[in-house]
Amino acid sequence: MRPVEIGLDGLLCLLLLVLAWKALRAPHLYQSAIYFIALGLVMALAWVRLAAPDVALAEAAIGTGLLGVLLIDSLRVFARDSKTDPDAESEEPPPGEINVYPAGSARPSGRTLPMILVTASCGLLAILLVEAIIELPDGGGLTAAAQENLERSGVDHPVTAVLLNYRGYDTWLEVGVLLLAMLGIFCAGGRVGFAETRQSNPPGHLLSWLIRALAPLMILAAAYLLWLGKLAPGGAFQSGVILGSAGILLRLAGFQVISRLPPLAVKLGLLLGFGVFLIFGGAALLTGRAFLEYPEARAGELILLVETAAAVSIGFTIFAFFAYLNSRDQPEAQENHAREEGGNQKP
Amino acid sequence: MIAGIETHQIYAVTAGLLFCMSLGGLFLCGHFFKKIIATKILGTAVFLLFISLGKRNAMEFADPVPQAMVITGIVVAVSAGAFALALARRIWRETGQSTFEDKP
Amino acid sequence: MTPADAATIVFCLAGAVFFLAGTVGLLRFPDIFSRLHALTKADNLGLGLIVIGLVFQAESIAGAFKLLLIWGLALAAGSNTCYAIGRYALERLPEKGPKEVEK
Amino acid sequence: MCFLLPARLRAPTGLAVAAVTAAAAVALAWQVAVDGMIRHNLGGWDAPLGIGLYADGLSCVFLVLTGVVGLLVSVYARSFFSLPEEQEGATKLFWPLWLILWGALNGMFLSADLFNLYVTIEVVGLAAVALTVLSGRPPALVAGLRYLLAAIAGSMAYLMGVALIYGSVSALDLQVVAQSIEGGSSLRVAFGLMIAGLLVKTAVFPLHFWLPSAHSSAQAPVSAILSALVVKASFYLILRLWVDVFDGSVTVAAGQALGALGAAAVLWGSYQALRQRRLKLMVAHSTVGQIGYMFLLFPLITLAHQGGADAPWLIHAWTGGIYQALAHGLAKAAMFLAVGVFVLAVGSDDREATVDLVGRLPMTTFALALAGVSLIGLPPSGGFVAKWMLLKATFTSGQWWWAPVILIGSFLTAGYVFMVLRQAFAPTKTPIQLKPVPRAMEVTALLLGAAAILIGFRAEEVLFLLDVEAPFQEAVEAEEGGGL
Amino acid sequence: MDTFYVALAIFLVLNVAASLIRVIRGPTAADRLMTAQLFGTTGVALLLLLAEASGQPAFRNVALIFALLAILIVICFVQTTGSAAGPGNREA
Repeated sequence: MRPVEIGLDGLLCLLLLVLAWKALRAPHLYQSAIYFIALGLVMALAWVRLAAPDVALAEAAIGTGLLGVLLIDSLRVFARDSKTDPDAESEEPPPGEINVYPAGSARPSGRTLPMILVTASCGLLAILLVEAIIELPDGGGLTAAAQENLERSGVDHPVTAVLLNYRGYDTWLEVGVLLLAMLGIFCAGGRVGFAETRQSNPPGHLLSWLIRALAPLMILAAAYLLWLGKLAPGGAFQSGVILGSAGILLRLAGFQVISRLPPLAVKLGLLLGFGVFLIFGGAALLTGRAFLEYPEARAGELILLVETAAAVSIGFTIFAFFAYLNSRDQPEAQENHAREEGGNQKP
Repeated sequence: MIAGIETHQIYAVTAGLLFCMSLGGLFLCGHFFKKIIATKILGTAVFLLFISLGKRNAMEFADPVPQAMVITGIVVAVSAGAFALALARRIWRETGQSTFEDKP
Repeated sequence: MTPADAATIVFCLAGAVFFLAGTVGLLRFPDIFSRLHALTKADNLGLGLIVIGLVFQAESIAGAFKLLLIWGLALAAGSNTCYAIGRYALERLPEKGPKEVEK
Repeated sequence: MCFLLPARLRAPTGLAVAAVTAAAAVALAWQVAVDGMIRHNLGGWDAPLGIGLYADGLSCVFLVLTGVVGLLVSVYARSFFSLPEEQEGATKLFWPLWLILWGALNGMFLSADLFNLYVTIEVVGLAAVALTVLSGRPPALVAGLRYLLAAIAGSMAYLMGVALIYGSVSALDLQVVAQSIEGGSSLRVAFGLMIAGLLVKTAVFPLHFWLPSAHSSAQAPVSAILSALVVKASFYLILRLWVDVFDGSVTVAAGQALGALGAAAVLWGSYQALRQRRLKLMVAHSTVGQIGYMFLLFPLITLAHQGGADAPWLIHAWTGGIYQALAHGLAKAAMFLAVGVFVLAVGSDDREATVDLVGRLPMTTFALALAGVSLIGLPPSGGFVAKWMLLKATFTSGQWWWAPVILIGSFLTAGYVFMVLRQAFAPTKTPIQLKPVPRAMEVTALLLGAAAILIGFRAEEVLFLLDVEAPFQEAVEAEEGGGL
Repeated sequence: MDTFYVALAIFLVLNVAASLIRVIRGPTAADRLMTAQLFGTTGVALLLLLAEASGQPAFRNVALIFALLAILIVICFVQTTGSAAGPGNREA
């Protein structure tokens, strides 16, 4: 390998480590979030360097489309609810950096011992782990096996073949995990169903024009990636995330999409991917094949169908994550908090 | 000597370091938000190792099996992260508590 | 080296220069508005030049179109960011007008 | 076959699905007992590319345990969640979450693929946390977040180990991996990471920090599920990895280390349980202690392995540990359910408040007593069989140093169980007003308690099922040849 | 030609690393967001360069997604600061 490439890889890895370190040690949550988003970007570059385009696509979509937005949205909650007045001349500390338990810097004094212990054991683990990694043999992997069976899988792109055919069971469970997380978020929020957004300032002209132009473009891109998944990097998950991001965009722009939908439609949207998998799996069992086994001749079409359902469902769920968290809080909870907080939150 | 290093080796070692760093961060960071970020980095480290091991095939694309597993893993990690954020936000709203230590 | 390659190199290098200028500006300029100014340069021109450079290497019309589309999207997002940041800075830091110098 | 991941359903449907699931588990176990090990390749792809499901004796024992406990807890939960007191929060999500959890547990017991196991333990973890925070009360929320972060860290450590294994043998199927493992430091680290991650999820001392708060702040049926089933799932996985995958590479030292953790857990958990004033916290700490017993199995089977595959104590240790898992699962579910009835009736969780209940809630008190007997390990309960076998194995293998731990743990357990019972029997001059409790809740608690005792009598059937594809065939045959 | 792309990529990564200093120094949230914006743009450029260097046009889609979705974070930020901006803008 050429030295210049080693230089690039080394630099990227160094940047990864530095960003991770800063994200964990930054004095303010807001900085942490920005470092983390930057980390996602560098990770996408790393995936490109490692020739893993599918993962790069997923990372790019999820990192910017969902995770970054969720984190920043959460920051708003953490920052707003602390009693520091955001309107006060806010250079020090700036808005968005209020609150904030300065984790990592000022620590209660009694915790030095555990800190040393943790640091030491992590160091030890690092040595063991790196040694183990270096010792791993070269070569190996299942590339050849995946390629060999590609003809029988109904698609031309090996990653899609693994996701939807060879290891379709995992993907089915993965769609299930999304559904489960949605249920969990319902539990955490204490209510089932979606409220209106608490959208505050209507976007400016430029922005709203842009949103109108971008949302269809995103849906187009989602469809493109979905179709692409059959022969090249792309596929249900990436497409679903972009679809979800389009929803998030509309929501941010103040369109009340999900809270106006009838609950049944919401449930159907959440269940669609999971259900279609189940139906196919069951049908395969009934026709004497193994669970989730596709008939070889029609595998391509069936996979596309399942993928579409999965993408729609993934997009819907991801959108629902955000919509639920972004919706208006119950007023009584806030009052409660305000009352309690008078005594002890002020730093 | 330097020319003998392969891309995947660099990233694999980085993954190991990243893993340990975020594990330490998970224990040492106080604020829920940072703990959640630490779990995300933890996941990233694991995925990085998977893919860099998949790159040993020295082909045009990395091994598809780890790629597929990592995509599944990313979905699972994101779901768990969103759930954790939702919990942390609810706790903060209800009690004003943002770390495990302080008892309001 | 083909002429296309030469053009690529020239444009990409020019783009890199703008990125450098943007970074230096971001680091060295004293107040938020001039930093914003530097940033927009890097954003629009740096990426634009690199995209133009790469268009010479595109294998098809569609590929070139995609590159330009990426640039267009980045432009749209970038201009909005700068607009938002500017508005935010004006609203939030009113007594520190565009001219005022921090520190 | 049971692919039992049911959808969003309300109580009656949920109950019906629960019954079907339990029946399917029993049917599968029967089939395995008659026909031997079953393997099913999902999607029609064989290992190493595809994912396999397979059922042997070990997985069936756990499947049936989950089925029995799950069905009874479902009946209990149906009454519990129709109570007006328990309507707050998102309780109507109990059924979908619980059924998903159950399905994931089954999926985990059947899965034969390392990565698929990761996905299932993640589903189990997320569903368990969601159930914990179901009530939406702040203590439960905090406990839930702690649990969730611990669970994520644990499963990530596990996944890191999987990555290392994939890196060295390019396979994920348990059997394929087991055949191609050769040892070496990367495998040792992988093994260590996987076991450590799972230990967090099993809440073995000193990684139990999340368990007491989570298990005690959840609602009664949820606590029962968490304590009886969810921690067993990761125990099962450790066992599976230990005997099936890393069979050749485990060392005596590793076994002793796990045993030491288990011993510490027995002492610490039982001692803490003795000190708690709140009933649910007591039962939760008792879980920490009882889990410790299960881990005593590891040093015993490991040494046995070194000393030859037909060591006579091997089968005792093996069945003893698994019996402990079964007996604890049943007894602890009974205990949490019974305590749930107490709390509901008295309206308080304080140990001192639950006085004079024996005459008025006789069934529940009896259930608690039965569960306690099994936890202590008095004959003829299931707990007795487990502890007796473990004791026998410690002496025959010469590792006598575990024996005092087992005995002291039993004494401590007896201490807290009797303390509760004494209160329940204690007469008071001014009897407190009890709230009415649905009959079904009392009956299910009693049935579980009775089951914990009864498996003490039905040891042969369980052992027979366990023998299917058991890892220690030679020892089993030697034992059968020699007579019990 | 590949070497040229990789070298240029190194240069841009160095740029990104240098601009990190601005995130550390701040001082306002807007400064940090500005840096994030520069990160994003440089990232897109880097992705395009690396896609060219590896000869895999498929990677261009990654850049496309980045460019497409970057706007979300911006809008979210505007909302974040907006919701605290003053009584006039408070949630209705």
